[in-house]
Amino acid sequence: MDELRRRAKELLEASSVKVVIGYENGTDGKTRALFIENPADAGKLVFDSRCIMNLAAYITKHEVKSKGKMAIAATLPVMRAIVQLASEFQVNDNNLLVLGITPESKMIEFKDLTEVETFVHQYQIEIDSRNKEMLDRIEKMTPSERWDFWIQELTPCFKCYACRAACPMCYCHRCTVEFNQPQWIPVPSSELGNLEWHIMRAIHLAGRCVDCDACYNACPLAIPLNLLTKRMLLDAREHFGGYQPSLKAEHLMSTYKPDDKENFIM
Amino acid sequence: MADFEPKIVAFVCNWCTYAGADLTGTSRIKYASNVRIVRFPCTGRIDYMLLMKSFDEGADGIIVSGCHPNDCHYTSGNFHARRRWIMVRSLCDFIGIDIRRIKFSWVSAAEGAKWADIVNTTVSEIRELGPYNDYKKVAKRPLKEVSHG
Amino acid sequence: MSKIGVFVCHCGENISATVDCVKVAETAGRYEGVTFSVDYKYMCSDPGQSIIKNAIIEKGLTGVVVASCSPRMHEPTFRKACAEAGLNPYMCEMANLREHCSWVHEKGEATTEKAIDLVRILVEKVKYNQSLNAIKVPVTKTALVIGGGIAGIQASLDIANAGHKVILIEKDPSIGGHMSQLSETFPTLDCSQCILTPRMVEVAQHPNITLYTYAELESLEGFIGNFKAKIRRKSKSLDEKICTGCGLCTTKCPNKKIPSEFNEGLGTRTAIYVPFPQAVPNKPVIDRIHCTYYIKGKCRICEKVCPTQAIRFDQEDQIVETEIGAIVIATGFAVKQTDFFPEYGYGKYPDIITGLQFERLASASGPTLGEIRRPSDGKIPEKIVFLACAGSRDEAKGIPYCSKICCMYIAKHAMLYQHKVHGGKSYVFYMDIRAGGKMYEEFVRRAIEDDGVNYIRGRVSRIYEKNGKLIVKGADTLLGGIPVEIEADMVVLATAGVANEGAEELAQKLHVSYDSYHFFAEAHPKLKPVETNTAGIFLAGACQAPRDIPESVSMASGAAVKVAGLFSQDELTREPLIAVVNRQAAPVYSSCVGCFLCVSACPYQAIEKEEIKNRNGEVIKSIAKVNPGLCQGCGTCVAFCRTKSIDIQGYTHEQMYSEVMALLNEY
Amino acid sequence: MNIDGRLVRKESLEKLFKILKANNRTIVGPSQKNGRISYKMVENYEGITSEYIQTTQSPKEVAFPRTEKILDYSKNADGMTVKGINADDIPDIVLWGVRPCDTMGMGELSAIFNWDYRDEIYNSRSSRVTVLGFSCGKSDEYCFCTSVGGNPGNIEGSDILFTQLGENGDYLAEIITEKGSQVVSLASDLFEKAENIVKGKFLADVPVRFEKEQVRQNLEKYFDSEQWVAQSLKCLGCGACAYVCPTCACFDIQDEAHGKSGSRVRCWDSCGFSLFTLHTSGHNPREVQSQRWRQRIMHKFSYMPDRLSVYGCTGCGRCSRACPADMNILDHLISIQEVTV
Repeated sequence: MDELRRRAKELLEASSVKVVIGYENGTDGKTRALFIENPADAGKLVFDSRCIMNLAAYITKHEVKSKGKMAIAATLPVMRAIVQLASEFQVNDNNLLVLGITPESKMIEFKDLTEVETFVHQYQIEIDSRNKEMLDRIEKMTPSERWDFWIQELTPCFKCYACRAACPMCYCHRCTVEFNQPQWIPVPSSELGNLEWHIMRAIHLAGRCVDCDACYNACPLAIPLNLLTKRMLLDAREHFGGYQPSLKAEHLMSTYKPDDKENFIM
Repeated sequence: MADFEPKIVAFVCNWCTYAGADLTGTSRIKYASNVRIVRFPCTGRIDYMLLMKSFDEGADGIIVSGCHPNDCHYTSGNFHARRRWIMVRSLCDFIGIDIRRIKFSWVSAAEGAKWADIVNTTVSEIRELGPYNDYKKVAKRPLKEVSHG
Repeated sequence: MSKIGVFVCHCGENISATVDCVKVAETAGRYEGVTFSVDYKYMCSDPGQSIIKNAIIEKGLTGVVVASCSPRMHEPTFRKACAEAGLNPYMCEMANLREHCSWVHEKGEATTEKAIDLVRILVEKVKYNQSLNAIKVPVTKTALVIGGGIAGIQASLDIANAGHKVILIEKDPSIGGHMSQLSETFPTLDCSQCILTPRMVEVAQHPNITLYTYAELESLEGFIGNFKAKIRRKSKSLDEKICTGCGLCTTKCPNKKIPSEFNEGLGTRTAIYVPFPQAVPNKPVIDRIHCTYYIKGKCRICEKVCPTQAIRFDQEDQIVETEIGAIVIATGFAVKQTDFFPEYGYGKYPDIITGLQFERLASASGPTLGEIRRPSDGKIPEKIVFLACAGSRDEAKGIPYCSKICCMYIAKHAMLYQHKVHGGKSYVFYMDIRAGGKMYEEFVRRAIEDDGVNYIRGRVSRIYEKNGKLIVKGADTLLGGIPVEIEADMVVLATAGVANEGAEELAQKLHVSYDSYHFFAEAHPKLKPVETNTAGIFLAGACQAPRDIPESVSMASGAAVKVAGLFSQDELTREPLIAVVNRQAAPVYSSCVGCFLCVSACPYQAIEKEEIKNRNGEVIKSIAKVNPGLCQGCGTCVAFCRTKSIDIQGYTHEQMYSEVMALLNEY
Repeated sequence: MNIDGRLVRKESLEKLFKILKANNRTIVGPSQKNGRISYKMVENYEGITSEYIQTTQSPKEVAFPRTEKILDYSKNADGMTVKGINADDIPDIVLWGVRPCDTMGMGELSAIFNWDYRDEIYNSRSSRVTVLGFSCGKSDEYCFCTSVGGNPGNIEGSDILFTQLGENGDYLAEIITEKGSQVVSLASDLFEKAENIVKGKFLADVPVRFEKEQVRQNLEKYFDSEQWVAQSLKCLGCGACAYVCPTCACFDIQDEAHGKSGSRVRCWDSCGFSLFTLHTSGHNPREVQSQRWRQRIMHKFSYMPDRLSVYGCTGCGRCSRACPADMNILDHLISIQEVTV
């Protein structure tokens, strides 16, 4: 943490970056995002296990990006998101410096995003046991039990789109839900509108989701919507050998293999 | 359920399955009249959202069909589509959407008989399954007006 | 507000026999936005088209739905009619009441209901149609002809004579194809070589034709008028410019026992060889598979004897990249070999041969110099049996179709045998004699009546060898199926004509369709027999289905005319059914967020990056842009784009959405 | 005003619930799912939770549902048939377990729906609601009702206000309105006579953190402050704050069409969304998040008191609790009060 504060201060003093994105203490024992532009504020930076918000959601935000070059304190899920964003041309070495925080809480300053990519490739995305159990439980249900389960789980959703806002991969300026010629997704928060919104969201994250759980953590109603993306992650593994964020502009769902296997096409 | 006539929507590509269905016609092969074909340039163009919309509006079954692998008029539209179908179908299954009601097939321009067969099989299977009430209930459920439950 | 006209066609009785066309038109007339609705006997006829044109003019229609046959049949017809009446052609849609409804369902209410639905779907779609203008693209006026048989030769000459450049590629060392192997041709019995070789020479000498023999297509990209082909010129191990074609090397080559492909294995050739004396180009190639030097690293005799030092052992394959505007596929066919037939000995009896082998025996330039001698011992066969439909018309063999040319060439073979072997006895087992063609039936009658060929209607169940004779066991179905057994000296199987090995792979390279037998598929069996489904690629000859020489030549000339027609314009108008990235006013510019995932999804590399700059030249935003010249309109990017920023003209989000809505809802 | 105070035994709450159900009242109360508490229709007393300082969602849905059908239409040969909402179809609701900040919020919400236009559907709904308020015995660091004119035992907006007399204690029921008396009349046995109960000492201690009038005055000069940018930088632009807020009333009208027929629906909307003010032309008067954040604060602390004479904030603290980025509105209001422009 001291290392992080020191480096943040140096970078700002030297004007190497214009803003450092990190965590500070927030309300009720939580931490929240901090944007430091003044070197004197570097002392506000904190880092510990409470820092679970995916800060990569900010690096595509116009208001943050427009400040100039950013440095970001990035945990593993944040780094994964950064690599994925770089492959989608949303950030690059010119506008982002990554102060990586390893799973052992060590800070590594990466020279460039290629180094970040190499670093994240050392770690497989693993689904934690609690969620795995949930997935197993749902899969063991009959299709109509699954249907009832999801209708019940998704019905409380009031479409505040906090999941979308917190997701680093949801950086589109106009989301499909806002596309109204035609209105693909019913606007109302209704059983149907909610169902389709969450299906659409999951599919748009297929092959892109870094499994950071930002969506679930952001949901004011604690809807287990991250199970959908987790399932897609496992599907990608099962059918296509999986994926991990990579700087290559070739993505799981924008490419194909002529011998992709399926057993349902007649 | 004896007099239940399922509504089947077919999303097909112009070059293979649409042409194949034309051949079914030129060959005068008869098939169930429950299906309505919507023509797309390519299976690659078929948006999964249209599948959702079909169920929203009351379809009981859906057929999605295009060129066999390697035969795509556009080289690889069907390969992209296939990858998408694998993922979408699996997600639908996970959510509990009745994936038995979504039939995927490759029907070439030469397979007029296969098209008739696909339609007939789908119609009889869906007839067996009955109307897709689970989805219809959700789609047409009157908007709950007091605090959602 | 839309003013849509609905025009319901009876198609004679093709539609009206099972669909109540009057009711369809009446119902459609009540839909919101439909201001004119009518049914008529033949919408595609002149008076039918006039009804449409008049309605457009008089009623001020903004959209037209023609409910008739498949749009794959008549969409251009009706769009053109609309355009002539001043309506943008892309405001016209077709509901497929014939192929997708009246022909596939029984007469009844449900069929009419479906017809009504189909019309409504298109009415709702057409409300969202937009006026589109054709896209102009330049045309490269060079044609690529693939295959140097008679079809490829004819197509090349016709295109070249029309004043356009042609690149003709042939996978073998010489052009000529199967026709060059034939002895005489039906129904005139003139010598195949005599009529073919002058054309082969003409090809070689034509200033507009570039001939690459021993060459194959490596890859193809692009689209009509603008293809880019890579051609692999396989190494001939020879400098063709220096080689004089003296043939000394071929006489000195020590490796002389290689079965000759040209002679269908009935003769031999050397490792450095010219396939046949009249070959074009008449220069040898080294067959590296059989050449002693390439196998053992020693020999090089040809190099030593070559008076001009033309041999190049280290020559590599050469890739020629070229831009072309159109392609004629004329890759021909293959015949099944005798080993395909277990009932006829799996190819183990040398005296059971194919029709093509018989051609070589009968040919004056063949291994027996035109004498009919059996391969096993060189004896002249006293009894010969010809079997028609060897494999053809046999569902069990996977070849249910008729190979078409066999009836005629068997009559020819039997006739040639009778002319050459006086006193010989010939028998033909046949299922039906199919001799449709000018002078064809007369030709067959001549064989039977003048030359005494014994025609037996029936199939041969088995052939086996006994005491040096081939015992042919069959039945005569005209005599009530009595068994027939012939002790023959030789048997000729008219084996089925099939697609070339590798036809499927070539079709995939060219992005053209093929049928279940792997013959290339024509765009329409009647009206577009030489076109493929891929614009700018045409078919000639037996690569599309078994064809005889006059048919192959006609198809070739037909394809050539299509190419010449295409090349008659400097610019080509293309259908504007392509993808477009939306653009909006500043400061949004586009809803595209520039993730460029579509770039890797596009099969045509048609999507590029566009930078939007402010007045100072600074980049404000990078968004995707579709190159209208490259986009083929598959729409893969459209379904892929998360922000729905790409749409495809003719199949837009709104159009497809409204079709689905119309399909499932009451209007 | 002399308020009728009665004693309600702890055990009697369940009896009251059952009597209300037996009298065909629809009861909407705090119900827990996934660890979050929202107001839902409850059938059994066990479905009601009482373990909360504040619910996740506000009770505003009883009068202003997130999704509300306004009319049905169908087209036919003669034109169009439109069927509006029949007020008689709206059920009488007993809203159970509402905190005093929320009961006050219902008044603020009503002020919005009755300002320049009397919203009939809203009024029909709200007039059919009987509010059973529950005073706060506990608070947390998000609470600031006392800074915006409320207090943990505020009777404003309740028809009956229950105050628990110590942990596990019985309740003081203050019968405030005629609607409240009607409830009592259904179960008069349960409302025992109470003598001289002072509820004050049983209420949570919520310190006053800022002076709302000062905030309002500062805001008048604060419109172009740089602080909006600094405050809103971490805002992600979702609608969580607006959707949990008891007084946010923005909505969007949508037509759900299915061929010839369809419905017109009112759906919640949020000024935090970037597209909230996007014009068809592409112009967006609130182009950046700081302008949207400013709107939210200005609306509640400047425009509403100016025009409606009420503040648009009840100090419930829900927006801060729900915010995925931990934007704490209290912190921001304090800094606005402290700023010297």
